[in-house]
Amino acid sequence: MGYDPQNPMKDRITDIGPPHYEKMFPQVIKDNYGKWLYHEITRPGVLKHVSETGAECHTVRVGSARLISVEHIREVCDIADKHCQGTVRWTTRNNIEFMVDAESKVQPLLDDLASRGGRFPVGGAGACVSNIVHTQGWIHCHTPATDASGVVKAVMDEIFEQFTEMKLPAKCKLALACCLNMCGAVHCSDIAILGVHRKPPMVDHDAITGLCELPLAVASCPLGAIKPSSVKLDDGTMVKSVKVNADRCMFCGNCYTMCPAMPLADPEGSGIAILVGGKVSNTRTGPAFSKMVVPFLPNTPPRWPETVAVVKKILDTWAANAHKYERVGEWAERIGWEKFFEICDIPFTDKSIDDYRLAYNTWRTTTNFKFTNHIK
Amino acid sequence: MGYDPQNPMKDRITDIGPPHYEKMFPQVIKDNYGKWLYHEITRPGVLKHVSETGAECHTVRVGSARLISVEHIREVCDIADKHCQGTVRWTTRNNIEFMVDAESKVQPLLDDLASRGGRFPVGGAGACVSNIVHTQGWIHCHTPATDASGVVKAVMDEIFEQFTEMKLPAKCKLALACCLNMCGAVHCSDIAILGVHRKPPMVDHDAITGLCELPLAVASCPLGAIKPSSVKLDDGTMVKSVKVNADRCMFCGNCYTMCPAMPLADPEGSGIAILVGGKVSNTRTGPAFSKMVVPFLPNTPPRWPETVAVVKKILDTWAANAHKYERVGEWAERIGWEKFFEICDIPFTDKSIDDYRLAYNTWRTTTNFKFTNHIK
Amino acid sequence: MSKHETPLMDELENGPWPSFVSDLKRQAEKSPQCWDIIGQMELSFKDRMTHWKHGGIVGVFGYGGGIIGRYSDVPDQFPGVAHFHTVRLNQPSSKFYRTDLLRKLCDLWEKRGSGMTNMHGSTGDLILLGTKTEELEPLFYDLTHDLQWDLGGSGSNLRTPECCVGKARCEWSCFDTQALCYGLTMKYQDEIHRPAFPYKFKIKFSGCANDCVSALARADLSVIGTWRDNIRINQAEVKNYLNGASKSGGGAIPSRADKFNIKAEVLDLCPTGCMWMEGDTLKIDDAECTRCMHCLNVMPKALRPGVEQGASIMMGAKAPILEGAQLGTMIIPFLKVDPETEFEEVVEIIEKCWDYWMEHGKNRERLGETMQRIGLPTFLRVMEIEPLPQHIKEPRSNPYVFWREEEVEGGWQRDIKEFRKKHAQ
Amino acid sequence: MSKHETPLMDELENGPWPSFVSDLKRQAEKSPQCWDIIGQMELSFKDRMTHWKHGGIVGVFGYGGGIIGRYSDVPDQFPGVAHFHTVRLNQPSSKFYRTDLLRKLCDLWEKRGSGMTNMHGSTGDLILLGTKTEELEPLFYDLTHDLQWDLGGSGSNLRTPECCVGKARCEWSCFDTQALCYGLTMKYQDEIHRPAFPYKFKIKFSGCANDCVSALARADLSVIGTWRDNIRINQAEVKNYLNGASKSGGGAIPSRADKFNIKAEVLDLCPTGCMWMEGDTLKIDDAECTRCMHCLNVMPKALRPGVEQGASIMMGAKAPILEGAQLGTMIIPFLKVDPETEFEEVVEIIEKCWDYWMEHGKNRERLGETMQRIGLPTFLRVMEIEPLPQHIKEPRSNPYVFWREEEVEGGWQRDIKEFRKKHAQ
Amino acid sequence: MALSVDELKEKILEKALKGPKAQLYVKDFYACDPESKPRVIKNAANELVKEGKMVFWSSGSTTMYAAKGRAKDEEK
Ligand code: SRM
Ligand code: SRM
Ligand code: SRM
Ligand code: SRM
Ligand code: SF4
Ligand code: SF4
Ligand code: SF4
Ligand code: SF4
Ligand code: SF4
Ligand code: SF4
Ligand code: SF4
Ligand code: SF4
Repeated sequence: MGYDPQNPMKDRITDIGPPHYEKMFPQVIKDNYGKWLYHEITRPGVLKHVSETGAECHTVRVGSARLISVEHIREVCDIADKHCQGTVRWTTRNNIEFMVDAESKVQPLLDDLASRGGRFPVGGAGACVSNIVHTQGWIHCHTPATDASGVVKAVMDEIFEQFTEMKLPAKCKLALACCLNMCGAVHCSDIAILGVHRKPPMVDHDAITGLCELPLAVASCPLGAIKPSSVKLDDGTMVKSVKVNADRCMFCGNCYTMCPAMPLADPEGSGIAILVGGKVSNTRTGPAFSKMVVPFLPNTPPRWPETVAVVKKILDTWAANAHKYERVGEWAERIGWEKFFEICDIPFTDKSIDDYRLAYNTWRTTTNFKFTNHIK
Repeated sequence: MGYDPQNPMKDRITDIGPPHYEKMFPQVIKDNYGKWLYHEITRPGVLKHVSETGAECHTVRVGSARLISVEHIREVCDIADKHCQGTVRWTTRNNIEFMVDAESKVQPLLDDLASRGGRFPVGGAGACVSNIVHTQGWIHCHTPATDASGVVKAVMDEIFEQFTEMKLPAKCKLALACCLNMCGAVHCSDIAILGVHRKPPMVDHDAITGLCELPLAVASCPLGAIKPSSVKLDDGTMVKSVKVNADRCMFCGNCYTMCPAMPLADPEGSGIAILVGGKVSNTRTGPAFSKMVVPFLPNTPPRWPETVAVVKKILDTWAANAHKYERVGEWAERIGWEKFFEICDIPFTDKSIDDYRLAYNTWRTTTNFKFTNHIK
Repeated sequence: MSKHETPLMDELENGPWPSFVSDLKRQAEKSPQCWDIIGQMELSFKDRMTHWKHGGIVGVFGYGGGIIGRYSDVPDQFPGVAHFHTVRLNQPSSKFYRTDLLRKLCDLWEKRGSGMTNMHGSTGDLILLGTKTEELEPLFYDLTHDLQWDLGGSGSNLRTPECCVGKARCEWSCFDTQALCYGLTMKYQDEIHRPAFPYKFKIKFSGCANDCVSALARADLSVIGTWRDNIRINQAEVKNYLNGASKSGGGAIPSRADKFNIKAEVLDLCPTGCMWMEGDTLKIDDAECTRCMHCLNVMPKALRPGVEQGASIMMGAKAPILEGAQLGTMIIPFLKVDPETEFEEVVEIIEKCWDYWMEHGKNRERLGETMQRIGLPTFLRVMEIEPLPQHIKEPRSNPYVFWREEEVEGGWQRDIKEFRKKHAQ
Repeated sequence: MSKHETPLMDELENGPWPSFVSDLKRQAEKSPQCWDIIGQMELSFKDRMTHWKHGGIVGVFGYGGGIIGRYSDVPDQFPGVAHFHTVRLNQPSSKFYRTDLLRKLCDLWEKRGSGMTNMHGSTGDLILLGTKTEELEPLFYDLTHDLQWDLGGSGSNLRTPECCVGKARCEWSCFDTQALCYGLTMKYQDEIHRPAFPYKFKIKFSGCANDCVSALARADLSVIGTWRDNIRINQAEVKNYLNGASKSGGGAIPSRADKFNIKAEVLDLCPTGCMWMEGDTLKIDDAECTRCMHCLNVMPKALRPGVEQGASIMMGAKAPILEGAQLGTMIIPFLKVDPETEFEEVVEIIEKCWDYWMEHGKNRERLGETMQRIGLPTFLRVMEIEPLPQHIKEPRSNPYVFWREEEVEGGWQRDIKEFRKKHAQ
Repeated sequence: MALSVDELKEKILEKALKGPKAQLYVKDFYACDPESKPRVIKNAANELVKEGKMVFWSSGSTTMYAAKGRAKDEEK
């Protein structure tokens, strides 16, 4: 049986959706669905949920590279079979959760995980840095300005103990997106690493008509920087193409999304910006956008030391100075952004001053400010 | 001597500027310029400033209609001559200040003022409503949507004791502007009364070419609602004129400012909006814009009872509920605008929801809100 | 497909965080094309650039979503990844898995693809990373027949809905996130698999205002649990926090846990200041509470959401391309979410919104951008929702009200000649 | 010019607030045209509409400002106000007057105009309200010759600068508001009297952040006093507040003055939380203070501004027409304001800004609108001011940076053919 | 009167085959019958895909329609 290329429609099944969630539940989850009373974090990476039935669910959270092989998944399954009656889950930040229904089962599970050559670091709960939400980068996408998995590995290696321990004032949510499309919640993260281009698109006149619809390319530019134009190719033929007014370009890459003949990535032009102070939860204050504090750092694989250093510096400065429960953005707002730049030792540039739409709302319209080393 | 119409340039003096301020100073002001140490408000409307020299300046502040006659000014001069060595000043809110250099001179001054048939109410200092900053209205301007002096008189009569006493939690700054040009600080006042139009301009085709430059009229509209158009007059002649796309009009009146042939005022269409919660000082929080809470109240001269009632209701509700030092806007922000509408008993309408530029910033982007009687 | 020299990649096998490079190498033993993944990545590390090209029309027959086409721009050097399409599988709600199913999937993907995955994609899909065009149909066949598992969304489709762990393992969930997520996923299979809209549309569900699925940042429509009565207080447990028997935040912030200070940690941080102590009894003025979750988070044993539970519906969140990012805007402050009625109320709102957006949204205009373009008052009118102060953070500060003719006494038609009788030119 | 029936106007003679109607009637005894003012106002009250028309070109010879022309649209009914132009006199700084000067002005205005005034106009001018075209030149002659007094601004001119009472009678003024206001007024007589700009330009001066002249809301350029060292604390006076000998706010809020609570009234309301008590000694961490004035306002006897005084310069405030209102934006956080150097530093900033705006501002575009159009980074570049975090409330949240070619390594010129060698189509 | 599904499909296909644009947004088909609701038009277009007469073209983020053979196709 199986798929028959001669008869592709035979027995075709469509629109059946995903497996039903209930069938996937561990028994203790099924039995206590909607009955949970409270939780505790008994040690880093280990949650204990207690039900009104008295039942307990102990969750061991484990870091994951997200980009994982089926071999790795099979190993996860081995662990789950051994300790968790064949069930496991992934979190919304790409960590793996092993759940057991009794306190006594926790230590054997932890021991097992620890025995597996560092492939299953326990952590990511409570006041810590959890996994870095990230995207494809050079492993799969066509528009990235930086890599994803590589940068994440470099950063997580450096701040590893912030994952395995709970030494921070609050949760700190890190995210990476490899281009301005910002697949993920980079725009609302405590610390965000963002791939940015800085050179306007080239136009591949030889290929453009074959690769894309010109009107779509023209329409794609939010700033009207792309105009139709006739171009003479090397062989003398005139073709319809487009031209880019580089001075109006803000390097958003939307043209390349719509038209493969307009690449913008560049070894020197593309790199990383750092944004901080976003959040999504409604705790105390509502959700907030991350704000750009470093407009550009170079792409320096395999370890991106400049990026790693800035992230660590911000993390450490926040950790040392914030109040309990205070997210990065709440802290920066409390001390004032001018102080943030000063104590994080981040040079201030005009790139952090908004000049896009709604920009006026971010300008300082009060005489209230703190003197910092910026003022001579 | 004097002006000679035959010889207008003779002895002409220009660009001499205003009288020098120093020559206008009372002696105690001159002597203690820059030396003031502190002040007290010894009773409503009476300030006492103490200098490092030990000198004292006692200021009695007096309400004024702003629209005043030279006869009234002469009376002011009489008082100043009698008590203040011939000096007097006006405040930035159009109150009159009589200054004396000794405590003993205050009571005689107050007695004199009280004897003048209510023309010189003492007050307007400390936690009170001071004079209402306002504009021309029907007494002088060509674009008003409501009157100024009349409305101010009606409101001040009603809340008079908030001027003569200090019973509020903080200062409350009222302002009125008779059209969207907002001459004054209506856009940043605790409670603002604003004249608004609601009918698009008529076009006086008979007169337009004589009265204004058509391209200026067309360019004046920020929303491009005015287009050139040819029109046939009653006598059959075709003239160049303009037409207004009423659906795009937001009644700003800018066209009328530029072109007298496009009047918008209307007995039913024009009236009053109430805005609240603005401030200018940087105390605690920075300056803030007033926000529109009542989009329209009718013009009902001579006493504008609807407007007076809303202003009084807001003032009383704030006075009863705010913390000490809390300006109207600080209070509304603290309790939440949904509560503001509820406890001030002001119907909420979609007109309070911004749909102009930067509008998105005013939408609620958090799940944090209070349940009020608005939610069924 | 041979092993390449990859010194830069190899560097990333060092360090404590799990190494995707080591993992790739392990998989390469079974799936040799993984050597070419590593090889092309190495080249990208050297060139500091991606080596992938656009995708185009690849997909499974009849579906407009679920597959992202991808081709190498250096296929001669790395033939193993000349084609490298991804397959988005619709994850089970909340991402619980049984290992038997997962193992079947592993086998299938080793057979039909690179053996590499993302667990999970940012939208929530289980992503199978990299296969050839000719493998797509057989893969799909086996997936649907053997695993009873379907693809998720991509393109101008409804994207795979996603929810937080909710009632499955959280004490705060105010509605059944899985049931709603699954219910709508099944109801809208057509919209997920075939393009229906001017652009992508994302729906996410969080059981409470902590928003563990980041819906408010990422979903065109988000459903966020809340309650409308009073926080349930267990005063005995309050005392346990006061006397140190229970740890604040369930022990989440041990480094700063000297002694629990209810004033500093709860009362003073409550954004509305609606909590106070009377002796060691905690009082809450619930009418002032905005249900921000802070106090429940700090004292999970003592405080629980009220019993009259439901959800707020927010619309229009998205990433910055192109007008700038938007957070979800409040559209329905409170709604019961009732599985009994097959979530009728939610469905009605979704479809009313789609109907309008399908007709009036511009190409590649996200819902939030449409809302910005037409304005919130108009959007509410379209949605037949009464304007509420809860829709806004603050009232407008500009005076530019677009009155409609029917709202103004006497309408807009006036006679300039009549006017001139009273007002000379 | 006869008395009219004015029942509506007459109503406004009732009530405790000074009645402009009674005042008009009093003046009418000497200036009969006031009857026509009352008459036309009565008609406006009846019609619920203004009866004034645009002004046009009236003015005094050689001046482009200072007079606002005005004509009645019912001149036959009210011939006394057929012409009704206003004259804006440049007020003395801070609006102190000697009565001898005022009396002269009263006499002059009774002779040459309606006898009605506004003390003062919203910009700060002393406004003489209503006269005929033929009176303007004689009035101007007498004004300049007999009173040595000149007109203020209107139109696309520099408008009459205005300042708070400042050092004349306030303990908080951090620079000499009158001296600067008067100095610039004299320096820029030409700009005040003759149009110079794309649109009006307003300058206002407040001695401290209380901003008693509302500069931050209304002035294209505002100068607001501040200091950069430490608040001066008189600890003995602090104790007097604590023990009730001194009243908070100098007694400004007697209704809520039970007992002074320094924690609730000062420490907790300090926006930066930089104040605390050590016993009954008040401490301030001045590095964290934003000089918002709250604590000084509450304890005027105990706290004074620091001694290293100067001002912040903010630009671009304006009313909403047309892009929406703007508050002043921080341009220079701190500047010494030095009368010795004839305010050189301030003058330099003003003129740099004018130079740019005169060249690049569009017609009828206020400075703030120009700033919005070109963006703050560009404006700072034009002004040759180093970008500072003090210029913003918060950094940008969108990622749309307009890099300039010279800032990017290797520039923007690239060769697609070279690119294609490494990246096949 | 709105067109029947078959009439609609015919018009859509004609536009996809002969129109100036090779790739179209679903919105571009709305003009084929102003009387039909967007959902109806979308369903008709999707049916043409099922019948193999049209194909989906997807950038990953954006989906368009093309008559079979007219799309910008990498593998051609
Ligand atoms: C497992 C997970 C839900 C899921 O469906 O997978 C989850 C689970 C819990 N979250 Fe969460 N959150 C999860 C992602 C999130 C996210 C989304 C994200 O990280 O992208 C958020 C919003 C992010 C933001 O605000 O930027 C989130 C904001 C919170 C908060 C609010 C924290 C705050 O200070 O604002 C709490 C409350 C708390 O921590 O006190 C919370 C609390 C919790 C609790 C305590 C809920 C409970 O009673 O079980 C769970 C354990 C917390 C912990 O790990 O410390 N959860 N939580 C997610 C784990 C991700 C991970 O692997 O690290
Ligand atoms: C006389 C005057 C200055 C002038 O040059 O004419 C003045 C004088 C004083 N102001 Fe003012 N302010 C004057 C207009 C203003 C304005 C502008 C306005 O009203 O249009 C403001 C900003 C308005 C705003 O924020 O919306 C203003 C905001 C303040 C504040 C901040 C109040 C706050 O709570 O935000 C203070 C401090 C205070 O009251 O504690 C203050 C304090 C003072 C002090 C105490 C300063 C001093 O030590 O002498 C003076 C007496 C206050 C009083 O009357 O209670 N003054 N003050 C103005 C009197 C106007 C009047 O007749 O009512
Ligand atoms: C695979 C994934 C990243 C990942 O590694 O996890 C992804 C990958 C792509 N996204 Fe995304 N997006 C992914 C989740 C997101 C999210 C997060 C979410 O859905 O919660 C966002 C932000 C939320 C939002 O939708 O606004 C997101 C915002 C974008 C955007 C910007 C859209 C906007 O309106 O602002 C684009 C660009 C576009 O649509 O043209 C985009 C476009 C793309 C494209 C299709 C590239 C393109 O320009 O056409 C990427 C294909 C990469 C590839 O090679 O596979 N992707 N994208 C995520 C989907 C996996 C999954 O199905 O689970
Ligand atoms: C007389 C005065 C109102 C008053 O009763 O006090 C006034 C009266 C007029 N203003 Fe004003 N403005 C007056 C201060 C203001 C202020 C307050 C200020 O200067 O501090 C503002 C707000 C601040 C600002 O400039 O933004 C103000 C903002 C406007 C505007 C809106 C300008 C804008 O850019 O937003 C206009 C409309 C325009 O310029 O086209 C305007 C226009 C006008 C005109 C000339 C009417 C017009 O459309 O041409 C008014 C003439 C009235 C008349 O019959 O005399 N007036 N105008 C004030 C000047 C008196 C004086 O010189 O002391
Ligand atoms: S963020 Fe950009 S580069 Fe990265 S996966 Fe998304 S679309 Fe691709
Ligand atoms: S990168 Fe963005 S701004 Fe630049 S040309 Fe392309 S679409 Fe336009
Ligand atoms: S607010 Fe409008 S109507 Fe009133 S004086 Fe100013 S311009 Fe004239
Ligand atoms: S009132 Fe304003 S919006 Fe209306 S036509 Fe005139 S200029 Fe345009
Ligand atoms: S969003 Fe709320 S209900 Fe859902 S997992 Fe997070 S804390 Fe629990
Ligand atoms: S949920 Fe938030 S607002 Fe409500 S009582 Fe708790 S902390 Fe206060
Ligand atoms: S602004 Fe400051 S210095 Fe000027 S009068 Fe007001 S309080 Fe005094
Ligand atoms: S001036 Fe304001 S910020 Fe500074 S100490 Fe006083 S209250 Fe605090």
